[in-house]
Amino acid sequence: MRIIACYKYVLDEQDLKINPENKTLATDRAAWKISDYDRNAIEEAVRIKEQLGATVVALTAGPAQAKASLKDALARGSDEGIFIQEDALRGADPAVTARILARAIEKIGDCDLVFCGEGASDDYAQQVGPRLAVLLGWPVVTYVNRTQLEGSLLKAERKLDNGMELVEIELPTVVTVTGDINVPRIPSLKQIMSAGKKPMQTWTLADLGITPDQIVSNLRNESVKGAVVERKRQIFKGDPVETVSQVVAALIKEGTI
Amino acid sequence: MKRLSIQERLALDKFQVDHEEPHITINKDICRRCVLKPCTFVCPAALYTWNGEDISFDHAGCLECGACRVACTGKAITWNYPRGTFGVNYRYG
Amino acid sequence: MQKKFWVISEQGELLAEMINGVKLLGSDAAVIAAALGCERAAKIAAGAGAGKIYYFKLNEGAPVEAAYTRLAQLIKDEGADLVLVAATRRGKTLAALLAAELDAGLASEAKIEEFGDGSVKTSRFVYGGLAISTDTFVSGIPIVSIPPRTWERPALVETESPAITEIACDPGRVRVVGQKSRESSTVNLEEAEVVVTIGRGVKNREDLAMFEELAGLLGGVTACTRPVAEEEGYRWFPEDSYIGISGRAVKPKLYISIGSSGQIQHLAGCRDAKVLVGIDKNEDAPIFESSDYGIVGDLYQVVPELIKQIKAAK
Amino acid sequence: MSEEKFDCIIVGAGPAGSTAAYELARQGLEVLLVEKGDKPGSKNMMGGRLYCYSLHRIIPNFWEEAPVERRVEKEELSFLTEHGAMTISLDNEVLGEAPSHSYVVLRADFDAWLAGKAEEAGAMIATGIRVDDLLWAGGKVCGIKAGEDEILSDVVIAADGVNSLLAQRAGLRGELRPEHVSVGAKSVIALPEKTIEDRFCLRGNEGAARLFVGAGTKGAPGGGFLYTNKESVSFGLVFNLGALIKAGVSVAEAVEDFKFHPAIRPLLEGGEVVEYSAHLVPEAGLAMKPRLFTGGMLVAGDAAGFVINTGFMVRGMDLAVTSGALAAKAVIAAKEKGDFSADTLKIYEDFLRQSHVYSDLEAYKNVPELLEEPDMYTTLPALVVDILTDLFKVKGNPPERVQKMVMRHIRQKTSFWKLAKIGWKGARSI
Repeated sequence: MRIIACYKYVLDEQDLKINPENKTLATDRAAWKISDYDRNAIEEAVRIKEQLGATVVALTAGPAQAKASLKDALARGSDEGIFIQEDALRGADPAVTARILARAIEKIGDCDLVFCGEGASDDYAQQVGPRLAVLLGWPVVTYVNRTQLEGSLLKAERKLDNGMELVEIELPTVVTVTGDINVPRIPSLKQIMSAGKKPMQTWTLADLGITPDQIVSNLRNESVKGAVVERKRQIFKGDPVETVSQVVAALIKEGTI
Repeated sequence: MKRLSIQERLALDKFQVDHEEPHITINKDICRRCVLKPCTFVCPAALYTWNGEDISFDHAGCLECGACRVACTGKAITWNYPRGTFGVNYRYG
Repeated sequence: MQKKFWVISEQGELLAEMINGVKLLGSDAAVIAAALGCERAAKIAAGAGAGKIYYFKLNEGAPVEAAYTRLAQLIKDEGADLVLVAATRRGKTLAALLAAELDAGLASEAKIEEFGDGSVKTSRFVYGGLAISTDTFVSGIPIVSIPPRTWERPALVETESPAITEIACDPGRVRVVGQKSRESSTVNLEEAEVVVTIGRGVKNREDLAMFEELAGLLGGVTACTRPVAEEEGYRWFPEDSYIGISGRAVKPKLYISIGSSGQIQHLAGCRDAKVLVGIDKNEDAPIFESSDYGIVGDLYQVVPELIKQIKAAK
Repeated sequence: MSEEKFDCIIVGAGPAGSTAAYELARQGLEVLLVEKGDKPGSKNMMGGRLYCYSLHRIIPNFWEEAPVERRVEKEELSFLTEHGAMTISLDNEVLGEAPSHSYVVLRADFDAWLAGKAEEAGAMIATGIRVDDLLWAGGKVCGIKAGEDEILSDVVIAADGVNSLLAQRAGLRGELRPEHVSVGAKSVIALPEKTIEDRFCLRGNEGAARLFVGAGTKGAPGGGFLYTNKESVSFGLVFNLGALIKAGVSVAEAVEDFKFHPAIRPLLEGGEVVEYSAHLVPEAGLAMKPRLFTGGMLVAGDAAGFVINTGFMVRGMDLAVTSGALAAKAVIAAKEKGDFSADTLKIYEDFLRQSHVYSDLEAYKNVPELLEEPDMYTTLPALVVDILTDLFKVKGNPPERVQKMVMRHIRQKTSFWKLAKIGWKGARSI
């Protein structure tokens, strides 16, 4: 069995700042990481491999610096790494990403199960998994909290807004996982060392037969700006009786209470 | 210019806190007998506080300098670096 | 030509909200509602004023999302100037499936900033609520998934006029074999007019009574930040019931944040509150940057005083 | 490479470790460089300055490609009282002449670059790995243990920093003594490039290095520092830990209070703190030097205590680079001999002795004693500041003769004898 774990290499949101003057995003000190839930996706693929035997292919697409992520993905237990290099993918629309990944999965071939994270830590659009499924002609199970594979039957628990849904599905299928499904391993020294010896491939869009007109998005990004809400910012400090009475008076005056 | 509390300064740093395995543990019995309690002022992150009865300590904001370990000549502190990938991550350094 | 707006959900309440909302975008537009797997939802959509209503009848054991192929076909056949899907988890999945099927763009959990001739501009949170991305649809059918409570919810009325067209769905390959409703608070955070949210500054679980008293006085509900719902040593509230980017987004008239420093992840869940009051002991806490009124002080002094004075004011 | 066995495992991807890895990999040895941080440099900090000469010998003109901040062409030393400061300032383009010049660096950037050079040269780097222990065979170190994993090598170089738990485990060193180390705490404070240039009178890539003695440490032995980066300043305090324990000063408070000293505040005004960090500095030089080798193991950099603090300059990275390079040289010599016993590896100490590392440490070996002198931080700053204040102040009274005024201050604050003692210590130590 071959399992594909798709992941996105993203800027660590903890390292981002907003320039106070123009509200633009400052990314100069930001580290890159494999997106949080995508680590869960890799982990789940590797767990299934360890239980049932399989080959796990870690697959990502992105600008040149994303290649550095392959070693991490391999240290996390994947057997092979495939990186599709395309600079135009910086900040790409999930539709484009899905198109490229789908073509790559077809090229890899002979695969039964594709894992994705429920959404990426940067844009959290939650689209790639379902879009991939449509493009592959496969079904999809999203927000999966638990998996159990019995032969070619996948039993999964989905975590939805107001409860769990238990589903069954025959492979092949795309599965998107939540952050609760597992605890991604921290690669050990030997795992890191062995990662360097595992096969890694870099493909271009041409290798996949994708032409530039096929990666044009239906959406045009206008801006990414710091989210700032203007508030009155009347701050009171000192004696609690006094401060509370000022705030209560203000709220009454506004008709809020 | 604003005076920043130590919590505010630590909040500027990036930490990956290891909730499972704290890298520093303390023997509070020794601390109770310790007269000087140097950990309460040598720690640049001010993570050790004496509440009159016990030393309270939180490893979460540790800058991993080792000052407490060297200053604690009473050997109340068991000190290690955090497990790989955990702890402080300097962006500037 | 008359615009065609589609509103899609498995929940009647959300259909009603969106029908209410799209009227603001184009008053003469035709509103087509797709109620997925729930006949009552179809009737509510009719009551809310949809011009055309489809009820997608699901096969036994098929999840709601299975409706997407037939739905895509209908949208193709009838045309659409805008497709809105209520952003529940099912809705978000369905929206992505639909978008892929229609080869269309999708703005997930977005707000519609502008709707003009052939141009739809949306905004949405990215980077965990730190920033807002603004995007414009330049081709294809614009699809947007809309977070609940984006628009006012009208009073719900169930009618069967206009006639509801029933659509049979493909069974799909995913079989639902069981459901487990989550133990969840009986309160509906999204509907509350007053929300009292507590953060890690609250020391003991027993103290919750005090906040419930405060919320009760104001006719509101209590909620919490993520650590209080999920972290070791807390877990005082049902999982996923916290306010924040990955939790619930609320838009009450009054939001009182107590003992929370105001991390962006938290603030992203309450930025639509009309009035925000922050209470924290640290005067430099970011919550005060985002408060209309702030009280710097020990919550164990401030909150009892607040309760006392509100009682007195009544 | 035989299965999982390296010629050399280096623990710690700081300047000592990465230099050693670079040198060994360039010679074709199989090298594993293990770093506990997520990436090299992510756990490292220092005040801010790298003297270039030593790395220049290994990577000529490295500053042309390395991420360096500003080239120091302005040196300032200030004596601070609570309200005042007396500053000696040296502007000299000569300070910027390669290769005896120095750069302010930020370690997260710089260390990552240097480790990258080692990787390019062929070293394998594993990050996010804490080395827990050494492996032994026949009384010799033969590898490392990290979690469950055991990896073998002919030699292990412990370049794991001042706390070097490995040197301790190998029995090469006892516990660090408080008086042998300093604790440093630093804020990186962002300021616009233009503001930094205007405020510190710098042009283009020029940088300033400032040290402060006196009020910053609240009279405790130690000092303050301020280095200019491109778009920030590195600002903080260093305390001798032994003296700090006696003084009872809170480091976390003192370093923030120091921002508001009247001589400092105008330098930082409008800045935004973007990071707060801390580290220990080995300061006792040869007095704290551990045994530097045992069978199958060498110790380099801060782990070996290779830092010089003269009070007017602090050097660590340059010595770390040299010691890392010499450790590599010793490993290569051992490899040629096919013998990694202590007897062979002791050549490392010979190399160090022949190098500037030992002569520098030797030359400044009495400095720590001078720096322990409490009067250095209270009496001396007060004396110079008050004498100069009287010299410049016009009170409208009949002026006191300068000589008399100076005598008065000395008598009030100290004694000739004490002053002579400090002078003697100073003369002897530098």
